[in-house]
Amino acid sequence: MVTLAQVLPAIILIVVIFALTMLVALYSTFAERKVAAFIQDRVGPNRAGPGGIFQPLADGVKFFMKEEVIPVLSNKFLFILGPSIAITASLMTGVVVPWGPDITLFGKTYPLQIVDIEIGILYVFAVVSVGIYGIMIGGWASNNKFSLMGAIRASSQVISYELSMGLAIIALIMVTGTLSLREIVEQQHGWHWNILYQPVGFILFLVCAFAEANRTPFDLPECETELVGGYHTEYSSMKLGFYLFAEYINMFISSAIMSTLYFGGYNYPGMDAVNEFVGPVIGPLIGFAVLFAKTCFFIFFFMWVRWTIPRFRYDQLMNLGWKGLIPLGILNLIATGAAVLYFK
Amino acid sequence: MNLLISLTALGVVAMFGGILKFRSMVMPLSVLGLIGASLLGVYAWNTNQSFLNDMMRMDNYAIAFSIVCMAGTLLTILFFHFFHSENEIHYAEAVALMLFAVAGCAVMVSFTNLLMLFLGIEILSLSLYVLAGLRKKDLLSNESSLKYFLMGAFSTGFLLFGIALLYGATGSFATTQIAYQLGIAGMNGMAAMGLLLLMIGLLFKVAAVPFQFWTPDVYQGAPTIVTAFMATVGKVAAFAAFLRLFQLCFAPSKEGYQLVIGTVAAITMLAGNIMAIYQSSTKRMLAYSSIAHAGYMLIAVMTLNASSNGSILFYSVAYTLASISSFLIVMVVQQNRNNDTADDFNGLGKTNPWIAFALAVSMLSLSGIPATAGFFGKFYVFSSAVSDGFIWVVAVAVISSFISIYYYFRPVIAAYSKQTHDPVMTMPAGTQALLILLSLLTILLGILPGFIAGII
Amino acid sequence: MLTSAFYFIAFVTVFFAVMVIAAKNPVHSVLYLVLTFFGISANYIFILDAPFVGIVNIIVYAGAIMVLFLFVIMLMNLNAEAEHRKSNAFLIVGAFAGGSLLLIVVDAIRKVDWKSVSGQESSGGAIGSIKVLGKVLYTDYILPFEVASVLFLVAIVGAVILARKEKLPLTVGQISHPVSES
Amino acid sequence: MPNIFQTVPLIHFVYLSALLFCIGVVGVLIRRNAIIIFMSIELMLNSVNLLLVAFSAYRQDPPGQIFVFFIMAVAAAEVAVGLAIIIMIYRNIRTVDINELSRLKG
Amino acid sequence: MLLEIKTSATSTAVDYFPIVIQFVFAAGFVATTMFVTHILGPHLKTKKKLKAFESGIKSVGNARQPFAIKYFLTAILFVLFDVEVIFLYPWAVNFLDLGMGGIITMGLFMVLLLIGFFYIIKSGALDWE
Repeated sequence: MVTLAQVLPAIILIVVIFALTMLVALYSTFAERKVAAFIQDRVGPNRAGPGGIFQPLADGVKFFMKEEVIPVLSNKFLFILGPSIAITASLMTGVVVPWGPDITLFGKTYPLQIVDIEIGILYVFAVVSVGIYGIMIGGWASNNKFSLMGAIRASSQVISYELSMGLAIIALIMVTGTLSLREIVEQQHGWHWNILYQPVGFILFLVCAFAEANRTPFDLPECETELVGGYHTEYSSMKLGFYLFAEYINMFISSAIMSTLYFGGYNYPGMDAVNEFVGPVIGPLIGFAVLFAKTCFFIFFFMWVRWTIPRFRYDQLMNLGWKGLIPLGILNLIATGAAVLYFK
Repeated sequence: MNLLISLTALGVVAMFGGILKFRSMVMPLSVLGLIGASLLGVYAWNTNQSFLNDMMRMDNYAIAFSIVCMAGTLLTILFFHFFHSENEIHYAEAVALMLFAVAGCAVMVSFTNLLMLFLGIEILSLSLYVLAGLRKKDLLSNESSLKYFLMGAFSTGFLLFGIALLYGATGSFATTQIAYQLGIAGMNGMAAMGLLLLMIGLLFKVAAVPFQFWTPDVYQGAPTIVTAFMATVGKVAAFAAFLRLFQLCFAPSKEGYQLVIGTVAAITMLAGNIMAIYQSSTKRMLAYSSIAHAGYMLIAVMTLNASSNGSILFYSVAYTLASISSFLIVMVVQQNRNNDTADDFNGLGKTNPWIAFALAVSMLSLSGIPATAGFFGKFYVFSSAVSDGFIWVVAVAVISSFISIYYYFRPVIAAYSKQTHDPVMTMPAGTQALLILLSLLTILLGILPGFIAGII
Repeated sequence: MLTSAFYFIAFVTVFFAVMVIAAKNPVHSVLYLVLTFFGISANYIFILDAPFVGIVNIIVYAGAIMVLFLFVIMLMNLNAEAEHRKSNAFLIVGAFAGGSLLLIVVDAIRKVDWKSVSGQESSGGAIGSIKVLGKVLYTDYILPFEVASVLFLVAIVGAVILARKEKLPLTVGQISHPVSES
Repeated sequence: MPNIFQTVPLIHFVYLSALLFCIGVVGVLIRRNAIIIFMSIELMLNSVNLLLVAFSAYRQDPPGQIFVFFIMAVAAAEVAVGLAIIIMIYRNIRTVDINELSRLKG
Repeated sequence: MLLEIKTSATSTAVDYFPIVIQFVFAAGFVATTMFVTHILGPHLKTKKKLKAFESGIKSVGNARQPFAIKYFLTAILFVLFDVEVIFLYPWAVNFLDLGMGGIITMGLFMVLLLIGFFYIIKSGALDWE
């Protein structure tokens, strides 16, 4: 039996993480514009509030207030289903991320992770692979050539890069011997970050993460020069908002997962000493802040790349995925195997 | 095991013949490889080795049937080479698929774990689905491929559900364990249901009535050489697996289902033979005849006694020899006269006496006339059934054999007694020699059956 | 609680499964089938203690196989009108056949003494975990694993040669003449 | 460890998977669109998976679940080949209705 | 016990339950938001706006047209490789325990996989022109 008392901490954590995710997603849009402005030597949004700090809120309200347009020829139910799947899937990934070390509150110890499952990484993969439906259904239901083309491109791209991502992860698992994100983080205690053992794997993962999130330079599905808006050409109001939000949430979560897998998650050098000094409540919160900082760095990196590197051509993108990254992933796998055997 | 590895390696090599530009090597390599693999099989004779946690066992039964399948494949590849130019698109891939298919056959006939049976069947079937659709722009070939695929996948579902129920009843996929558990606890409802569903799945694969409906279209639509391959190698492997499964797992409780298989066999023979009479296309007629032959072979599965293995082996050899050459002759006729009704065989005895001879021998063998291999094939099967007291099944079998004479003789009579103005048929070099060789083998086995009959 | 969860999941799964074969629009069918797979995975994860199979089921079926189906259907423009329904007679015969098969199976397994079939106490280790399954797979089931790779090779070759374009005229049968593509 | 299996009787899983299997069979029999038929077959395979996992869990016997992986692998291979066939046909005649094929033979 | 440090092995049902909560939460959020926007947003129906957008030109034909075969082939090959990659996970987790036997097993599998991959590349199935 699961009682309310048991579920309550989970619910609280879910709510907190949910709010955090939303906040990060909202402010990522803002940050994106600010970063773009910085790189292009402009000011960026600066009207709403001091330095434009309320801009995302204004955007959010606008999404609520805009007119819904559902094209006549489209399949209405599927048209609404598409963005809903996209955002639901992106919200589901966060549950396996360990946000911080165990925290002690009111004499009881709670982990800062919603679920600790043995196959955490596979769970992430499962959710990501379901997320494709959002794009495909949305693009198809729009009954628009650009949308369909965008959806097809997006899904081809996502599935192609999923393979190399899997290969990168497998090499990592050979080192860690577990799929549980929590255990992976704990193994990286202090300075033993996996990036030291898996540099190639990390680069692979990073590239694939860009492709999976449809970020530049892999944003072919929605490249406005060819496909207007890609799969969300016909979308408006909150449904468009969901697609955009999903992208930012994905960016946030994949940054968090990258930090967790390769950069020690909430670990930082000298954390034992700090923990002893500040106690079991503040210590975990510092850990959380560390993870958050790492995540923010990756989000910044995503944006930096977006405004620096031009977009690929589609054939280049597919060739990179199939003929570049997959062989690289396999080589990395073999090298990792040899190294692990040699050193252990 | 070595046999399996070499077949796979051979398939891999053949697969690259097209894209790495060594097409001309593909046929010789495959022929040599198949002969080599057969020798490896002969070398392993009587060793009775089992491999890797008893997943498969290379006993004499497995080796014998593997060699039969490989011989069938060898012939098919040779004929394929004769009739299809090396430069044809997908030539090398087609050969590779045949080699993979025969690797699947080797798995099917040597399994001692249901998982291996399943994988073997799937390797064979997947290759056949693709081969059936090899003529990509031919609607009949397309249809054949699609129908074969859908029916094959459907029957796989039954097979798997049967395996799952059997696993539920016995707690294992290993044949020894299943037989042991069934021996202790006896057949309960779940095991019986599993057996029934497994049987349905396998009956689908061997095209027995009432699961035969896909056969004519599939066999007719597929490229003729592929049809020959399906009807011989595919069917022999399926029967070998069928019999092996029942020998290994269900032999003690055979009283429970013999009646079912016997009935199916009887209906299959009758229906196959009667339907065959009404076909104008000889290729389609041969498709129905292959259904009828499935019925004869089912008799051996039904009796399930000490002599069934040997009799089904002999039957397989006889059937393979006769079937391949008859399909080949149909192909020659199709190519020369643009059709394959009995009338198109007119005057074959005059224009191409050797082809007519091969036709006559293979048809006689298929109908089971003495002095051909087919006679002893039927003889062994029927006699073991009689000794077990299944007189009625044998009676039906004999009656249907008599029916079959009618349609088997139609092209033969046309070939020898009717006249034609059509020119002499042309065919690729070597075809005729091979066909004659096959006929001689058929006759040889008809005179000296002991050569194969006693070995397993 | 688990029992009621099971009934709920089972009911939902069966409902979606029926919708798969009842839906007119193939895209809807695909989505219902995905939901059915989710239901089955929920059974694996929540009731049968087999989380690895459950997740893999989602990744393979929902994330790969059904995506491919959706791809094909979307790109082929198979709308609802594309299919003419079979006649009612067919429907009845089909439903009758399926129903009788169900009855036969249920009748056969109803009488089984389940104590002899299951009832083994759990040995403590979670058999559905990836670690245990991996060990069993890579020690006892090596041969099937390698054989499966041959199967993949067959599938790769088959898919590549069938799906590629070929510039030849369309024919019906090997002998007859090309017909025009309409 | 709370023994979860005692709560839901095994036979219910057998019923459930038999039901799903039969739905798949009916789907194969009553539909004409090759893709939907194929999907019904996938449903049948999945019901087999469910049955195997249920037996495996109740018996605490891993091979049942191993078999499921192989079924998935085979299903993937089948899907690859099957859809390639369907695409090939679609390219020729622009339909996937299995009865259309028979009609076109003419 | 949910969200407490695990002391002993518990069944997976309890482990995974928060995922259900999360799903309910996310789905609830999505549904509510959708509903609220539907209520709040203005409803002006004009014919032109509801047509499919094609760069301002009148839309032509059905959008759902057959597509390049490359996409199919990519998806088909993805399915095959995805399953092969799935098989790697249980192996990687047990990598050290399996030792040399495991490496040989997987090596053979990988060789066959690479042969297939090589075939695909060489046959030009993935060439995007």
